[in-house]
Amino acid sequence: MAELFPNLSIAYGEIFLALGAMVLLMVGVFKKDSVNLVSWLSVAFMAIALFLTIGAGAEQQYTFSNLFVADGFTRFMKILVLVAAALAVIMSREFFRLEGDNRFEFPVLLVLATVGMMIMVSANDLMSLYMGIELQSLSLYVLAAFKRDSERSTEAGLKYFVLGALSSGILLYGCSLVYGFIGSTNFSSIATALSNMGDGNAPIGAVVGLVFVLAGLAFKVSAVPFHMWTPDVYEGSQTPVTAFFAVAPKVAALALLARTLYVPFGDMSGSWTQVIMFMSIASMLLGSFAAIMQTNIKRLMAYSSIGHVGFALLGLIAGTSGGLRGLIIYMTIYLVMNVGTFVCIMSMRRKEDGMVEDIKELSGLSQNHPALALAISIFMFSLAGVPPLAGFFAKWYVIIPIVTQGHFVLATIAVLASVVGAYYYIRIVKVMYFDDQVEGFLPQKSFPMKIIVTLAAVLIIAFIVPQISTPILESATAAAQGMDPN
Amino acid sequence: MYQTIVFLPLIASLIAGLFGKQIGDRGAQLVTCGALLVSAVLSWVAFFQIGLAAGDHSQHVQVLSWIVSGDFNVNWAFQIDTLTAVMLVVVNTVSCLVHIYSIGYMSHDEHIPRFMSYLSLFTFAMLMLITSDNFVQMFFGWEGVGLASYLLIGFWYKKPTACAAAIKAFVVNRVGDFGFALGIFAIFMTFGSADFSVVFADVGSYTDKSIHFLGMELDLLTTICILLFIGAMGKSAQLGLHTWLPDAMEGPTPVSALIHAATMVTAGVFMVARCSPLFEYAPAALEVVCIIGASTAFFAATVGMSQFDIKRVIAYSTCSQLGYMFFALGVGAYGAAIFHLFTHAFFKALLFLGSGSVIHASSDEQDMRNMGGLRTKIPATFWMMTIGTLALTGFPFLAGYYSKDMIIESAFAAHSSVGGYAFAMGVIAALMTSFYSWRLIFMTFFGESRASKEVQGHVHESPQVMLIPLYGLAAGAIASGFIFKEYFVGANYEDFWAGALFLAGENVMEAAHHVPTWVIVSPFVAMVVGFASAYYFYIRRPEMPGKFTETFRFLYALSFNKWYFDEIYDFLFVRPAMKIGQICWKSGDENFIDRYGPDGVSALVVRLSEKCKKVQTGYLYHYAFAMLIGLSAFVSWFVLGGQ
Amino acid sequence: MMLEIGIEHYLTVAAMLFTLGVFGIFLNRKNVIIILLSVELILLSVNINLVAFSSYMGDLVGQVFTMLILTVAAAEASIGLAILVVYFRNRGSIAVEDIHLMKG
Amino acid sequence: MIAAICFYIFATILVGSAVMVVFSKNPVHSVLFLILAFFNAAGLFVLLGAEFVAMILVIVYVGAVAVMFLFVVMMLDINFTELRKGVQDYLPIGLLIGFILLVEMVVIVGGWSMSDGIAITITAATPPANEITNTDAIGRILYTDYIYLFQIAGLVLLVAMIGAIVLTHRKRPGVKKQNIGDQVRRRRGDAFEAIDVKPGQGIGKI
Amino acid sequence: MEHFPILSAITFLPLLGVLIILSITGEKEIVDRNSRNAALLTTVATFLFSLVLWFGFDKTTANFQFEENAQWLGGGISYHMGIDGISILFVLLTTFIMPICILCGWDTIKDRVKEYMIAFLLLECFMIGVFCTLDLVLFYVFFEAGLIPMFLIIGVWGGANCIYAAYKLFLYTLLGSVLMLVAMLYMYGQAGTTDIPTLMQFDFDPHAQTWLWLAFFASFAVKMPMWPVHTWLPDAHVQAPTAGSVILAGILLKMGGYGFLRFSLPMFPVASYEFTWLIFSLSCIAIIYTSLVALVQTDMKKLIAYSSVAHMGFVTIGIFTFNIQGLEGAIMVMLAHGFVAAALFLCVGVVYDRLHTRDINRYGGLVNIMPRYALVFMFFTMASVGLPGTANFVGEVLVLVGIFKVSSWVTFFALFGVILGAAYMLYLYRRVVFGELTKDDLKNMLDLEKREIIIFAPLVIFTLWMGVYPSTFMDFIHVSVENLSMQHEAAMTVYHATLETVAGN
Repeated sequence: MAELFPNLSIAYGEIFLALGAMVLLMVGVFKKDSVNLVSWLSVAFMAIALFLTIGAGAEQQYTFSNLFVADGFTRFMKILVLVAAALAVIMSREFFRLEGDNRFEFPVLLVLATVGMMIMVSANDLMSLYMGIELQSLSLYVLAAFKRDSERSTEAGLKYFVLGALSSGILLYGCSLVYGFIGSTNFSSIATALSNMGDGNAPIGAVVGLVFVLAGLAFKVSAVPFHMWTPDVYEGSQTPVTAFFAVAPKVAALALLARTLYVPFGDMSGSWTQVIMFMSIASMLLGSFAAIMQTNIKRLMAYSSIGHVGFALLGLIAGTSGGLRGLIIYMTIYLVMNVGTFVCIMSMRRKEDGMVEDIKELSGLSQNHPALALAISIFMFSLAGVPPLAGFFAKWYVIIPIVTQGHFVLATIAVLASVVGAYYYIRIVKVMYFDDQVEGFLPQKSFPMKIIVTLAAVLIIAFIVPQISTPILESATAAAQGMDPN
Repeated sequence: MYQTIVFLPLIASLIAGLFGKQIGDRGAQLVTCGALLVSAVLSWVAFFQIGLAAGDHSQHVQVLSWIVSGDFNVNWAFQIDTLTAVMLVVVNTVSCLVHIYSIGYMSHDEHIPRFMSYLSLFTFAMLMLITSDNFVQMFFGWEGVGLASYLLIGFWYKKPTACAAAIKAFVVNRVGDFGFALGIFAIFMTFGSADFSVVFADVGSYTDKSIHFLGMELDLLTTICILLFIGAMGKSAQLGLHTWLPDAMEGPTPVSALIHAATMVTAGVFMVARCSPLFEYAPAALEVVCIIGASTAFFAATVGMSQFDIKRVIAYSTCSQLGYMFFALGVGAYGAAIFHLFTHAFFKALLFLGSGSVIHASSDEQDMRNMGGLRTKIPATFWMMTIGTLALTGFPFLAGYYSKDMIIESAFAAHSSVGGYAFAMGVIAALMTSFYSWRLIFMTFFGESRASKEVQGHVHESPQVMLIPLYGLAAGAIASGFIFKEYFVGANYEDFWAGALFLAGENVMEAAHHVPTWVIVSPFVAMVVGFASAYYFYIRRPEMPGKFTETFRFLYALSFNKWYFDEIYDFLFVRPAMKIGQICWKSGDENFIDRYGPDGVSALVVRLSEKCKKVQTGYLYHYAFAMLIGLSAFVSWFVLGGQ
Repeated sequence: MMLEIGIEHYLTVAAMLFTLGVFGIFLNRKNVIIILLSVELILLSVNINLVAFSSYMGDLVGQVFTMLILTVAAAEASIGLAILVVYFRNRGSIAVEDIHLMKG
Repeated sequence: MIAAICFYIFATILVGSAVMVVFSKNPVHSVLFLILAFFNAAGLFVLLGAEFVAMILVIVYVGAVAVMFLFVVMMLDINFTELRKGVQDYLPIGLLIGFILLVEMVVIVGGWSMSDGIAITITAATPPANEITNTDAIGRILYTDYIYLFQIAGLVLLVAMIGAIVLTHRKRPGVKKQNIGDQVRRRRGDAFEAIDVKPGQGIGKI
Repeated sequence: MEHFPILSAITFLPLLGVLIILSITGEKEIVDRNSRNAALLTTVATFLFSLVLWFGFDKTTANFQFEENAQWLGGGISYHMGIDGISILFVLLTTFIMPICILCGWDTIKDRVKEYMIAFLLLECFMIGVFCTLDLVLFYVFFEAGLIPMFLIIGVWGGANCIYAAYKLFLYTLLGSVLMLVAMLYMYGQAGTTDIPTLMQFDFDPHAQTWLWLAFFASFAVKMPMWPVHTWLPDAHVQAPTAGSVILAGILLKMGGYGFLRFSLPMFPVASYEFTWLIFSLSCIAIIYTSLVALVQTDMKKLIAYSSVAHMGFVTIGIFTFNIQGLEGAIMVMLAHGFVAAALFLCVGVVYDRLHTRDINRYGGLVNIMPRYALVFMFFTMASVGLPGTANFVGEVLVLVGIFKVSSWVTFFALFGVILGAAYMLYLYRRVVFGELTKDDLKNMLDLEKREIIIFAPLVIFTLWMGVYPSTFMDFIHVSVENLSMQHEAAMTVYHATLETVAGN
């Protein structure tokens, strides 16, 4: 089992990025005013890590004494994580330049968090799962509180930290129970042990342990009832941080959740399906309902993300590779929509007020900034799941497998929740198009931001074009089948 | 030729209506009158070719296919037989005369082209109705005349009463059409076709069949016939659906003459006659027709006796006369009914146009209480009106004498209980007819003038263009009876109709020639009594009517208020409809469906949303607590629920 | 029976610690430091669990896991305290009830 | 027998001090009780035969982490307010839920048994204690099989370091520091401006 | 298929117009003018292009024509376009109405002209797509996508309370259609494809059919709209700009009926049969209820909106007779309503543009100064009443003939609607057009101008044409409807046979 020397090739991405983080740190410390350099270097490093990850291949391989796994699924999810992270860095550049807050630690921490996420995605052991989560979480705690002279930001960091620590505790307790009752922390071993025990014969301790683990992971994906931190942290953190929070950690945590449920505990699906189903329904409903009364757009996006996680979890309920595929597609499209939306949110900036976050500030945007308003509308309608935009197909692909499995009530609840959700998304469109004009925002000058938002909007619209969607769908299918433990 | 007859008025109407501004008043008048004149002349040609020539000359002209859907196949097509030819003559002749008359009557109006256009449009629709070879096209004409009637009644759109009357006419007719349409559907379902030829050929094989209708098991043909008859009732203003006709007098007088006396209102009679093959196999339906007709004849006559509006009197008279026609149909005397239709068209149009002339003369005054003594001032009109009245009341050897007496005799000759009822009603109605007709003459033309000085000064005889049509109609009112008697109801019956009217049993008109003398005499006596009492009441003892009404206040009130039909309908239908509409809208849509539907749901969503917002207190320990509750719930679920 | 110490004894102690830690987090109204301490208690309970299992199963993985947890816990504590300090600088208080600037 | 007594002593003090951690009014006391709890937990570890972990707990954990807590508690000038009333409405239900959770967990862990299936899943069996020490055994796998996790732990600590610095390190406004670069770059125009003062206007707006 | 993808071309031609308009920049007046011209040009071109379908259509077959089939999302979801006798007329109706809509907002829309035109062109694309597509997913995409521009049209260019109306429209229809989405997913799961012709041949389990039918019903009933889910329509109509109302009444409402014809009937024959009672009762209620409500309205658009609900009641009744007359009648009523209701909303728009109120009581006596308008309005009033010789009559009479074969009660109630229809339409006409011209602000209103005459002329012509010689149009639908009816009959025979076997055992 233990190789003499672990096969590093499949983990080149992580290794490179970890080393890169240190390089960045050095550059940042020893070179004055090097924030720009560090930022763009970090983007470059992520791009390289991306290629290394792709280069690792889609074949299922284990290394580091089975602590680490790489396959098509991890590859796909890591790509998403890296893309989201790189975009977050680019977005942050513009933001911090305008805020006049230039600290090179931001990209460094972001890179380290990304490493944590990649570790999470590739975890094949409860221990690597835990270490990945912690590496990621600790970085995120700091990022949340990054604006240290702001009450909101520090409060966000504090809340995130305290609840995160609690969730880690719960997760760990679950790990310990699983370890105790099954005898191993390794996913492969757990799977073997459980299949040996036979269907439904898993010890109750293992079941409860799994519940604890799920609770811990649910916190990371902010599924109800472990979502409470999300709105406050999203609101309090700085916008690029929120943008990052909304996508990359979710992708990683969902990937981890998917692997945890499918691989080691696949034989206990009877137990965890109920938990996930509950969390999924509750998330979809809460995400839809609670968002309606929100006035802060970041807070609204927080609830939106909760709702979307509910949908993504639907893919897991099916327990099939089709469901997994749905999840992958969902997260891909979710990434595009959210990145686009947050770039737009970052454009809500006035000369004297700085960043504004109230939805009312968007009033009459369609007249001041028609292009921006159009982009936001596209994202909103897509988030609401209105065809022909990509958001609809995201929902389509997660609901198909559960309908095929016969969960009609669940599917109905899901679509109904999406209708409620549509209400608040189109409210933003309403504000922009129907309400009276208020003072316009500063024009968006940053070229990369424009590129990102245009690209995102075009991708969302063009998803119906087979030339765009087919590659995504096919690679998602391949990725989903790639994780198959058998 | 038939296409010309039918479509010429349409073309004229379109020209006058759409290009009225360009061609001017005179142009519009010329175009429409010219078209109608051509049509009228051609109609007479057709009448002679088909009706008077020996043998069956009926023709079938296919124009265009119309609605084709599966086995439902309806064409635009003409069927010209004697019945149609008679109607063609009636319609086109009267219409032509009315067109000409209108030139004078409407000379002061601002919208002459529009008026002429409407008149021609009406004529076209009426022609479509009578020439139709199938029920659906007939329905087209049926509704088309309804439209024209609506437009013409509401011609003076500034008068609110005219607008209301127009709507009333259309809607009440729609109620009748309701039955007609159901009848057509039942016919189609039964016979698989709506063509007259197909239906009438097959009808014999459907006796004693039943139909499942509105949850009841009914005799097929009876149901169909009664449904059709409901349509006829609406159009021909029979008891129950008559309320629109008196109100329709809000329209210009030529319209009343053309539509609400001579042609459109007789469409119901025509339709029943056309469907005689059906009705003949549905004796129960015929009885219904007979009873309704007789009752209408009686009812309308009673109301006519107490009205003061000169046109309303004639309108109720029309209603009453239509009742005659229907009970004639009801006893199987189709020829008599059509004959009366034919003669009635002349004298009733004459009366209307005459009254129009009176109104024209006395500065648009219609209330007879403000007239009187006009005999000397407008003698031509007076004589024409007198001829019309004589014809209407059945003065010997005038048109009405032949046709009305024929009907009354036929009713007696039917030797059935409904026939007896009809006979009785007919005679009584004849008495009343005579009374109110002469009352009209006396009040209008005799005695002292009760009009204001100003009006008196303006009284003048109508221009020739109005009088000439009166002469023409008067000629018809005098001569049409004895000239065509033999053809319509007499010896040449078979040859004349050539199968256009169908009789299953024996010819009741044959029997009518052999009724006892007292029967023959009774209408005449009734007429004389009516005349005498009118003379007594209005010439000899003008104070008598007042006393009489004092004594029989209830009866008078009943009559004067038209038996309270309008009030009852208003109470039963109009106001409830409005009220229910209001309830449905306010209570139904707004307070129930919206309140508990979309608005309710969205309010609920908002409330839930507020709850959700409240749960998010911002306190760390609440957040932790929520997580803990979730965790405990999951754990408990598995521990307590067992594996 | 009572004198024979089995794994369940250790696990029970751990469970009690875990519960106490949880209590400490959500019943505590005083200040955030107590919450951090409670987190430490929870981690301690996990460690006891792991070591107990490790010992009774004869598997070292549990102890390795414990050491990782200790490391991470230390890192976590330092970050937690850092956040606490910046928060204190902004608000001048670390009373748990004062932390509700953002809600709804 | 002795082990049992020791267990009970350690366990009792452990739980008792844990209670005090949560419920003592003074945070300093809480920290001190936490340290006590750690010591007793270390005792339990020793009883379980995990000497290395026990030592780490005492030396590293108590020595560094707990002391850091103490340090921060002292540093932040916290006034020890009393428990505020009015927000404790749901205390009973909280206690109830906590109690249920505890009972359930105890019930569950009470049902632990070494099943047959477990044996095959053991990844790193404990070598016989008489051959090598616990520390040695851990050392052997920690740097080989678990090098991956070890390295990640290093990254975690790195993050902790960066995080702590980025959050708390600040330039104190009162402290003056020499910046040679600035001094060298300084030009005349930066400090000197000639103003043509018009009579009667002063230099009010510059 | 090797031929030119004509359906795709027609569907996406409006998008070309969108691109052209998007590329227009410059001063406001120039942009506005060019946007108008470009939009008109595009819609007219689309219409002319769609005439290719008219002439190239093979009326002798019930098969889908002009088919295009391309790989799309994979897994049985393909880009499949095609039309048959049922859909072709709707496509043409859409392309026909669109230039009118553009013209109708020509002068009255003054701000954000560019966006306005874009919204309409997008809408056109989606609407044509709905009728052309032969794939469930694609259908759903087009079906829902139309909501976006419609939402914006009502919200941006709408009346005083337009936001409420826009929301109501959007959420109501979305709510209905997401249920349909679930059903579609199930069908996809069962059949493994979303190809409509394939699904039409697929035998769904009768029990499942019930649920599927209900789910589709939820969507189409809202879209139709049927009582009691109709309340969004009056609000939407009242608040929408004139052209929006025209589209809504003219085309969007037809999607529901089309949906019933395309999906509910052929795919779930058993459930359709079993639920006939539901449709009939709801439709009868709708006809009488909304007619009564229309009677007491004081808002012109609301009145016409309610009348639309009543007319759609005829459509649903007709469809669920399953016989040829009923089905053809339903299609004809839809087409006729497309012309007539659209024209009526245009009529309202004409006076609304001049006086900016829809309150009936503010009008009266318009005929005195606007004779041409009075004529046109009268024509369409009569058409709406269902006067023979106009388009509505043909449809209504066929529906009634069809339904009489099935149930005399339903005929009875439906005919009631005909009476009430006459009452409320004439009452409206009387209050607006007839009477003395007393109100001062009415006195200087201008009669129809040339642009408005151009708008109305084709509608008048088509309404008459359809009424007098409907064969021109009905020849397209005969074969397809016959086929549909026969297939339903066959399915029923099988179903009854199974029922008997079950009963026999």
